[in-house]
Amino acid sequence: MEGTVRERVMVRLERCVGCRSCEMACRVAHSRSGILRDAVCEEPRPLRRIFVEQAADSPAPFLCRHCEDAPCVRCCPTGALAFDEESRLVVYGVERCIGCHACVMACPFGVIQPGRGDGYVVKCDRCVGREEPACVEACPTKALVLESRFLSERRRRTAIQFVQAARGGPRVEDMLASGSP
Amino acid sequence: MSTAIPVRTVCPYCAVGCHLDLLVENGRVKGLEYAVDSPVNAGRLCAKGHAALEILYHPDRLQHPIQRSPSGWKPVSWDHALETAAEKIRNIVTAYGPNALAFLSTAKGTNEENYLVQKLARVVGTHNVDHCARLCHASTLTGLGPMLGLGAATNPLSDLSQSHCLFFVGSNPAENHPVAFRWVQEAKDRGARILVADPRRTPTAWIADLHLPLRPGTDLALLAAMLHVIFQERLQDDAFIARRTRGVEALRASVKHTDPTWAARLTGVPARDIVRAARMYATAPRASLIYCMGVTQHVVGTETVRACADLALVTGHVGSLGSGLFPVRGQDNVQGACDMGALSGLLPGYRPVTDREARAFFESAWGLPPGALGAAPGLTVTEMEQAAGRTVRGLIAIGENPVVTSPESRKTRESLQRLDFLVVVDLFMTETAELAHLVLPAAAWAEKSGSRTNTDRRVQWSPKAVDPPGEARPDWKIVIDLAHRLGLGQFFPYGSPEDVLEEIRRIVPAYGGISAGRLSQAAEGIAWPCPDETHPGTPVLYENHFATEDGLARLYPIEFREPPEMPDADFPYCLTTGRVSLHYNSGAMTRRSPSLFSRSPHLFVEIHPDDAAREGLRHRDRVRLITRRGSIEAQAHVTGSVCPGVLFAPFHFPQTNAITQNMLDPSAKIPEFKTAACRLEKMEGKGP
Amino acid sequence: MSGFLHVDFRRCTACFACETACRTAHGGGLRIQLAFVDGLPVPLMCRHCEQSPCAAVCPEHALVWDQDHGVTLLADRCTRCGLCAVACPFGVLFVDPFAQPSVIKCDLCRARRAEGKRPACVLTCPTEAITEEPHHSLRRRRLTTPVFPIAGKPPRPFQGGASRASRKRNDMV
Amino acid sequence: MRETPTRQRLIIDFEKCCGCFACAAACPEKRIAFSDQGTERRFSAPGVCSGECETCRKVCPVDAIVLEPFPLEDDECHPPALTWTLPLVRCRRCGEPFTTEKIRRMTMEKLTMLLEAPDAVSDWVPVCLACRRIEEAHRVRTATRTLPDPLR
Repeated sequence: MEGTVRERVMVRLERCVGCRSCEMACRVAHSRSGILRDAVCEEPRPLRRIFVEQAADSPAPFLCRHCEDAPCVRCCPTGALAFDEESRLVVYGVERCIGCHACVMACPFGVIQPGRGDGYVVKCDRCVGREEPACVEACPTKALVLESRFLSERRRRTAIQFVQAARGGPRVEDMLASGSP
Repeated sequence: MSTAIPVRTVCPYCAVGCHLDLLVENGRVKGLEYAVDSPVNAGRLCAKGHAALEILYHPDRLQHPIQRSPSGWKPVSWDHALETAAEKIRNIVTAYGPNALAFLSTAKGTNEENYLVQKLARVVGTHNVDHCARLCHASTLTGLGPMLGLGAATNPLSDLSQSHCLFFVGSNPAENHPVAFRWVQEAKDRGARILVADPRRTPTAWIADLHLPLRPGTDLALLAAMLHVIFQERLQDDAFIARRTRGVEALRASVKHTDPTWAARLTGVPARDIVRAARMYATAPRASLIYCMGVTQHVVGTETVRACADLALVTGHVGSLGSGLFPVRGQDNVQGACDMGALSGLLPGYRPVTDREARAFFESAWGLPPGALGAAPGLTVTEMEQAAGRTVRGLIAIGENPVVTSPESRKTRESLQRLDFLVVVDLFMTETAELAHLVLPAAAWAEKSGSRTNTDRRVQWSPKAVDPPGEARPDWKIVIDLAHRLGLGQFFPYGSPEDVLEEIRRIVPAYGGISAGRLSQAAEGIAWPCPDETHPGTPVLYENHFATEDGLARLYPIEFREPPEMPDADFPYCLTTGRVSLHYNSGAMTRRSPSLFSRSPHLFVEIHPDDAAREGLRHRDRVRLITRRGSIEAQAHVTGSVCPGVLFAPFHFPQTNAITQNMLDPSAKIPEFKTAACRLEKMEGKGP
Repeated sequence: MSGFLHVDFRRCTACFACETACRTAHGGGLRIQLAFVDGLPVPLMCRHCEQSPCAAVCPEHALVWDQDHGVTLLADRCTRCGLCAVACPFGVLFVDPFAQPSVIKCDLCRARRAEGKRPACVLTCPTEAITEEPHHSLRRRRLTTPVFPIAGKPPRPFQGGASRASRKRNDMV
Repeated sequence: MRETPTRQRLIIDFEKCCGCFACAAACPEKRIAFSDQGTERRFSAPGVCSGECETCRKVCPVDAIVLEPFPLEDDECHPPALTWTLPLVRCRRCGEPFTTEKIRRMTMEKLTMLLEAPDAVSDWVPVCLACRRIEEAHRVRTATRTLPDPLR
């Protein structure tokens, strides 16, 4: 693990169209062969670490948020899951894991699942080998972006709204109250 | 697999009516199998459902009639027992008149048995017949009756999963109706909002989005404040009010000044939460209001029930899928017992005793001479106990245990001992049976067939699986034999529960189409009103008109009254009583079921950590609770799930009701179980 | 079948149905227990760990894990020495050397499942807090997690907006 | 069991014995007994036992039992019955004795080898079963922030 901080993947909910390309890319990235043609017929089938759900009339991708004070880290009896300070990610050490699935039950977002032979549980590891995670690469509408870009983008858009408001556009409170992102 | 045949019966405990299959092999129940294909509970059972078998072959089951004699209990034959009972009753009637007799029917009996008990009482010449609905939902009958026409749940329990907001007022289904709670959990899974107004953080409140921990006895203030918010923010459903209700102006006027800050001072719930609760309930497209003992067991029980109905009507949340008003009944057939008229003031089908045509109809239906039925309502359970030994000389208690369930049990015990003649029909030697002159062994739920009605008005048939132990007989057979001995045989020409149900169908219009044959086919029973054989039953009531004379619901104004006994200097705590999931009403059955009793053997009292610290109490210490009516000992449970200044004790143990109040709701005659000013005293030594 | 029971203790209402159902199904023994923390319940039973400490310390290798039946006891090899009880991290495995059966732990209702029935606790839990199929439970948890952090906008009830096809695909995890 | 021609003498290595129940549970005639008194587990076994039966030797996980054939006629000097005790270890949380010191050490060693993580294993082995359940429940509830705070 090189010591650099690895950015988390963030989601712009309004852009997600539910095409599930990210799920496919995640499976391929974590398959043994790493290419779609072979991944499809591998046994056991490679598992996805990102889940697109139809929540309240609009699709929303669910993936590990790498919480800093994570329920999965706290409830693990043997410390197999730990928050790695350098990379600021929740890292899974299979050698310390006894496979008791406490983390599967504790994760409030339900994104840790029982593994099938590739480790006792399976969780997003933010694509260890790659600079840009597979799901971010594969997302056609850029709903999945890295932390820095997400935050700068969000700041930029809010700045634009404030400027428009200053020029007599809709008042900021109305926009925030109406819930438009 | 052995040759055991599964017999699908209805669980004897709560009013959800779960199915369980008894595996019967050559006359004995070998085991229990889950009714996976049942639409009611899909194989699910709670702890009590699993323990139901433990009372069937319990060693303490009464096997033959016993009579009190100077040298203790003397087993007697059935003939001798019934003969003495008939003779004693005849003497009492000749000496003091029929109104010196009182009958206590049971909500654990079947519809047929309740019908027979109230018919025997009325044929003998008295309206003194009542049952324990008086202690649980009497205020629902007197509250909802004049408003909506019927005092029963408006939707099936499965409808709860269709609601967007569920508002629980003084109701704890997670603990008392566990299997029905799956619908609530399903609603929450779909994003429904759960509101709970309860002084305790009950298991229902664990999953609540907003818990309103109000002081016991102040539900009326909370409901009034919510109505105030709804009217003020114009969240009410004006179309529904105009089309379907009347009397809204009086209600609007009565809640003009009951704003949330006023209610916050009385209930202890922050005003902001009251406003949020009112908005959540009013703006939800479909919302259900569920209330239980927390609302009904008060001196202001009837008004609080009316406030609940007002809230549901004003927001239009009645009479459609997912929107309903649910008075959740406790026992398996308390709804059926009320339908059958086992109440002092109501004849079968909720026809009041004071109504002349109703009396004439029943006199002709039963073949009684005109004018045989008295015009004045009889005595209620609490009145019977007070009058025992004075105007009431003889009491026939079937499946009831008033010494444990009635308030001020010391007085109850004394008055029952003053009776000339007390007959108790029960499964076990209960606390009340010990005071009786004659105790008759009864059959348990799986040893008799009959129909029972659940809390959502579904009538279900529970067939007989095995024979009762020893010489025990089903209640309906005991009542018919007693009637024959009293020379009233011609009024009771029945051979089986099916015959009784045939007569019920003729007399009670709502049960018109509910025949035994149809019931055994209907997987989840038939919901009354079901006027004729072809009618499928009405799961949802009041879809287009209410059961009142003009079809409109009547809104009542609300005026708040303090609970009768507020905490003061020398009784600083407010004691409230209630149910726990492992026990059942008087505990006569659950305290004898090893799997339940082993998990909750002691009477406990829940105390807030701050109060416990002030009293110097630790968890499991022995503690004495003292009220103006007496004192009891219990085990202290220090828990943060009660409000400071509030104590909670379950009423399934004989001691609890020794210290509760006997103040009655004026119209419903239901005692104030839920509040009693109380004091705590530490006792030396650790709890067992 | 995933070889372990997924417990969502937030759905548990402490009604003790699972404890009594388990006792009825096995004729005694507490293979599932409710532990209470300040009055709130957590159902605890054998987690069927894949790299199980109990199997590791067993001198006779009488405890083995497999995908469908979780950690099962081979009764003929077991010498009832009791070392596994000391190794179990959750205290949900009991050994009574002179009783029969001597090792008491959840066996995923192997007898019931052999007859095509579901485990007793899974079937009887009113709020489906205990499920055999973790993926179903995990998906339900995702659907009930507040997705929209925008202030004041509650998630509208899930009306099954996705087309049947995409939801079908979504189920084939 | 009839008096068989050959008898065996039990030799038990008290240092090796870890105090488990294997031999007591396995002995067909229930002649090996144990009981927990205070903070000690007291074992008792016959000095001499019947002929071919080797159950206790086979089941012992640490091979602390040796059986030597014992001449039948030499019946004057009966070897005395064997009794030995092992110190029990107290639970770190509630103080109740729940297993022997040796079993605890053996379990720690095996689990540390299994998980290469001495610190992880050390937090549950020294705790008795009931307390492990309470600690697991507490850990799960604190992890998911669902611990109840008392009503104000």
